[in-house]
Amino acid sequence: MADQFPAILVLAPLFGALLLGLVGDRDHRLCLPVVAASLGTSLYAAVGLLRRVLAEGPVNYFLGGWEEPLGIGIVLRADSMNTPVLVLVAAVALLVACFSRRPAGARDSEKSPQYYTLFLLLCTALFGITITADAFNLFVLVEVSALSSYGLVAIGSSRRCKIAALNYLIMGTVGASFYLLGTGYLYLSVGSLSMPDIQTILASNEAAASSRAVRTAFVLMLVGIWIKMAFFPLYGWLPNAYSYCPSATSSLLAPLMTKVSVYVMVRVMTGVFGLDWIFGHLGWNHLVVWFAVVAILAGSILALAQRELKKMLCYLIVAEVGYMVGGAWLGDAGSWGLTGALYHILADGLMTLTLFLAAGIFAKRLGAIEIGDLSGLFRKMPLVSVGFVVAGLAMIGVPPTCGFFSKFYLIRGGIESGQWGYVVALLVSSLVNAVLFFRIFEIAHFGKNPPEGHAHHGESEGEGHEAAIARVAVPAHALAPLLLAAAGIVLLGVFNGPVVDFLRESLPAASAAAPAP
Amino acid sequence: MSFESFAIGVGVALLVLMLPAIYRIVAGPTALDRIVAVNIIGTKTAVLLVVIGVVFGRVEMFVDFALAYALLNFTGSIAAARYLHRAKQAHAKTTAPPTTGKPAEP
Amino acid sequence: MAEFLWKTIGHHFNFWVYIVLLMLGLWATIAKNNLVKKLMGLSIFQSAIILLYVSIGTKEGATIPILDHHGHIPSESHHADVGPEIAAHGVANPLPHVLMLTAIVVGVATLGVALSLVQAIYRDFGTVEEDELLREIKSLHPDG
Amino acid sequence: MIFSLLGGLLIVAGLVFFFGAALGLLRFPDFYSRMHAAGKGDTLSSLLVVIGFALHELHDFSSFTHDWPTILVILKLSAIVVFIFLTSPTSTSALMDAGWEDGVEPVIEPGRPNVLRDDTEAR
Amino acid sequence: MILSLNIVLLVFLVVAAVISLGVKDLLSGSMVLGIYGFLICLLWAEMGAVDVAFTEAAVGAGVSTVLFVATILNTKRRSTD
Amino acid sequence: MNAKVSATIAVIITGAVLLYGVADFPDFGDPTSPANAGVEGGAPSASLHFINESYKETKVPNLVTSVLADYRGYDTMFETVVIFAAGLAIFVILRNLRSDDPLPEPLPATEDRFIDGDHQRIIVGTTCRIAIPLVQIFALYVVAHGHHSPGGGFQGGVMLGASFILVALGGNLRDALARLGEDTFMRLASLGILIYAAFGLVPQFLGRNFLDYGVLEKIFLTDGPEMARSHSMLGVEVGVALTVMSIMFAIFANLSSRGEMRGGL
Repeated sequence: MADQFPAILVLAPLFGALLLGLVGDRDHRLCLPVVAASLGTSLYAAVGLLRRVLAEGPVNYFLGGWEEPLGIGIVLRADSMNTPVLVLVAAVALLVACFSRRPAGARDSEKSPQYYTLFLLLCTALFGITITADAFNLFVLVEVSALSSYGLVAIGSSRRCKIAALNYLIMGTVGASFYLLGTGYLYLSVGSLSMPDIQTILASNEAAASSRAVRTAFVLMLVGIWIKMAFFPLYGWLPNAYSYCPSATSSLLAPLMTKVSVYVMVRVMTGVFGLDWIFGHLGWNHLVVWFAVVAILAGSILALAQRELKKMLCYLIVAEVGYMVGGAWLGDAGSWGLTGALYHILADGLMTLTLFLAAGIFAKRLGAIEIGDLSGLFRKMPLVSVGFVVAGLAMIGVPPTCGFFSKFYLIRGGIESGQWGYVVALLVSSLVNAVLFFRIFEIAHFGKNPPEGHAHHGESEGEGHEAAIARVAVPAHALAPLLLAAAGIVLLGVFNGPVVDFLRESLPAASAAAPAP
Repeated sequence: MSFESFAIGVGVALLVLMLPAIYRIVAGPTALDRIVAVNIIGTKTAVLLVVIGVVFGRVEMFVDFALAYALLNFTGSIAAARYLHRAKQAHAKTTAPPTTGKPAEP
Repeated sequence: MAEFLWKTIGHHFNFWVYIVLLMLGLWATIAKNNLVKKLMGLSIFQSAIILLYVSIGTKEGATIPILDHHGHIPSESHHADVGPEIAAHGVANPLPHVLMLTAIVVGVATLGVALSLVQAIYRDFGTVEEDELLREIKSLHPDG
Repeated sequence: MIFSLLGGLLIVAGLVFFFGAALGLLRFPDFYSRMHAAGKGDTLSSLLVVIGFALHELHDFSSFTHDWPTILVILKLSAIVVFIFLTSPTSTSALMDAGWEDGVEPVIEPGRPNVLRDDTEAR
Repeated sequence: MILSLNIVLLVFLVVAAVISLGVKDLLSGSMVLGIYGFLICLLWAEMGAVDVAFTEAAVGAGVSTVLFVATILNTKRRSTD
Repeated sequence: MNAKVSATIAVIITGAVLLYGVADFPDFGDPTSPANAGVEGGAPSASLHFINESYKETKVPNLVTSVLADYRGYDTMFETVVIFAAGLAIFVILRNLRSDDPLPEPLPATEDRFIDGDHQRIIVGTTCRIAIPLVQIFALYVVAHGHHSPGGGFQGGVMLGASFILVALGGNLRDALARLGEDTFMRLASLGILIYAAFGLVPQFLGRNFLDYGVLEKIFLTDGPEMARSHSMLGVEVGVALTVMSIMFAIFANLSSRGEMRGGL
């Protein structure tokens, strides 16, 4: 059983999805138990895998039993870099499944079996992306995740979500195609698709490592992944796609899709090309850091300009992606930047989850789409506010939360590599986050009733009456995930030491001598 | 001259003789002229697959999908013909394109 | 003359054409105004990538990657009567073909989803031209 | 050998017919006449070329009795012939009709009445 | 691979791609995209990738043109560019 | 205009990057290039292993089939999942389950088959009626014979789907849906992947890794794991064909009728 964990992890949601595809539309009440059971199995397998990696180091799983010679079959590989991400994906998916008990725009509630099937397929794909060690298999799984997320985005009832989904589709396909193109260039120059195999060849064969085709391959793969993760100049699809889709969808996509893409980038950097190759053969890692600086600043400034809560969060994601890309490309001697980026994947996943869950609850219970609609929030729903405030503080970077520690590691990497621009950008972004969230907190605490212009949003019972700001009941299935995620933020912050130690086990440069920047 | 090079010659000749069809595609005053050209090129594709099979010396492999092609390549033309019928019916029914979500039922 | 041309152009001709097709497709995907046209560009873009892969797997004078019924490399290929390593050069590389089967089917699936989105957009907005859509959205949400 | 030669002749004949079809496609004045040239010439030439290759595959008379794989190939090639003969005229017919529905006007010699149009309108 | 066919097909392919992207009538465009599919199928057959060519034959001849035509029926035939 | 200029610039940059890479490519058709034979001084590439060994290991002459369904079977399974996801996404996007007006109950047959007394329908309809069974039989042959000739689940599945599309084009969509209803094809699509995954799952219960078909020799009672792999590949291809057929038809049915499942092309 234990040695089948890598396969079970991926297969449990797949079988759940197939089961729903077969019998889901007979009885809609079947959906949620199936989703919960399969994701629970995945979570169990992920935690089991984590413990196994903790005990005995990286685990390889040879699909089809094709072990020898390396590279003829497909290998799943779990190591200390991806098992935390797997646990994160499983946990977030489970929480969102719980949250989305009545999913997907009431208009189309008869499509909920299909919604949940796509949901499970997306989870399958994310697990697969994270655990695979084959460059082409990654592409196939990226396409699975992409197609299911197009469906999940387009299920929304707003008219604009279709346009957003089409835009997302075109950008996503172009991004995946660029990745495929890069894989083609790489395959052409080294003749293999298995990630460890490619790394061995590139490390041992100078002619292959220095060829132009390999460099082009790297650039193409990177651009493809950047499109997928909405790195700064290529972020155009993200805000609309994430803010016009149903809140259950956005709270699944926003924490996971970009983070898993960042993980893929780190994987491609460390597991395919190798940090030595990147910082040795390519002279432009500083340029990427500067791009990241621009991304952070632009994301923050654009977030300041937004009036809608979800849109603001989307632009914050763009800024956070800048954090992680910049951290991964710092190339400092101790790999602290990379550590920070990996840690920030986990941290940002939890923070984004909490914020989007909260935004979903606000939209549903208060009809609050814009920031101005949140007045009196703290008194209307105090428990939700607690979660929201914790996540907001984490975004700003207040000490006990994980947001502080990820920024700490990132800044340490920035200082050690001498990238002062990046450090300044991080600080500025924290400042902007502080401004943003304290503005919301102020409205939520002191805010009067909404101005006339926003009265048309008021669908809930708590709004529109002058006198009493009544408590708005939030059902447990929506509240519990939020609070759990908020608790996760604090816990991840408190126990940052062991997590970081574990993550650093897999970083080649962290233990060996550092490459010259 | 071996039969193989004869077959290559036939293949190239077929391709070159497709040029008028391609001219028709570029110039063709109506969409139908283009569809005719597509039809011709589709049929010739099935033939060319046989030719390529002969050149490789393994007709038994190529004949399978030449057959599939011969069976399927009229789908496109029929779809286009159906389209023109349907579009005319829709036009006859209402001059404006339907925007209300109702399909153009006959 | 022919030899010279082949040396300079022929060696990489496939790769050049693939770049041309890819640029055409990408340009159409980004710049065309009509959504259906964009999708046509997208499918050309994807097929250009497939062209790259299939070109990678080609071998001069090789036959198709199907052995005869006894598992031998077919005698029509030019390298059949030598050692196994060289004989393998008489069969085209099957791996890119496998990968591209995947990519073709993925392409059709994406095309289907994209076309359905186009139809849904037409149902909601009555147009499939990008500039008209933008104008429509602007008139709906003057501030956003 | 005799089959190979016969096959070569048929293939050349097919190319000649295809040349005719191409010429017609290039030179004829209106859609209907182009369609006529294309439909007939194209179908016939395809048939001839495929039959030619089938004959070439059939090396000599003994193939009929012994060489089962070859006979299978010949059968499949004949099937291609049958299907082209079936589908190509169908699509030609469908397209011709669609053109008529679509209102493509035939080019009529000056002074001649458009009998076809009158016919349909009378019907 | 058959070099002479290869080069001719590649040139035709570019021509077909340019035409299908340039035509303003979407019905014509999708039909020309069908031709593009035929040619690319031939190209793959000629490069020895029979299975890929078979898939493209089935998809290109049977499905993708029809999908485009169906969409054009349900939207508009004219494109502005 | 601005969009066109920026698009042109982006495309030119892409093209330049690609050209930069192409300069170092091995020659077109070079059998000793890294992809075909492995890097110099390194191990031979995987493709040489496939060409030299895969018949011994799987007893399948068509190398593409053996690599597709066995060595990289995991990829192929997810490729099928991609199609399934596409079918679901289209359903979610386009399918209109709440049609306001009820189905126009069975139209009289004449109006159904011959629109406006259209004799054209007779020709096309008859040809389709002749061609469709042949397409289907041939598609089944393609699925089953994929081990020895080009073909397999995808090709056969697409042809099967195309045959149902032909039913719709030759008659109308209702005829096609009467043969392959919406409930049926959405279930068949899941069933296909389920068949595939089951072939992978059974080895897990027998103590091996996912998709390790070799161990199925105990179930198929073959002599040796090679034939077991060969048989399993056939089963897997059937699964693929089911899913592909259903989803291809599902895509057509939804797209041609705007998700109404009536009228249409």
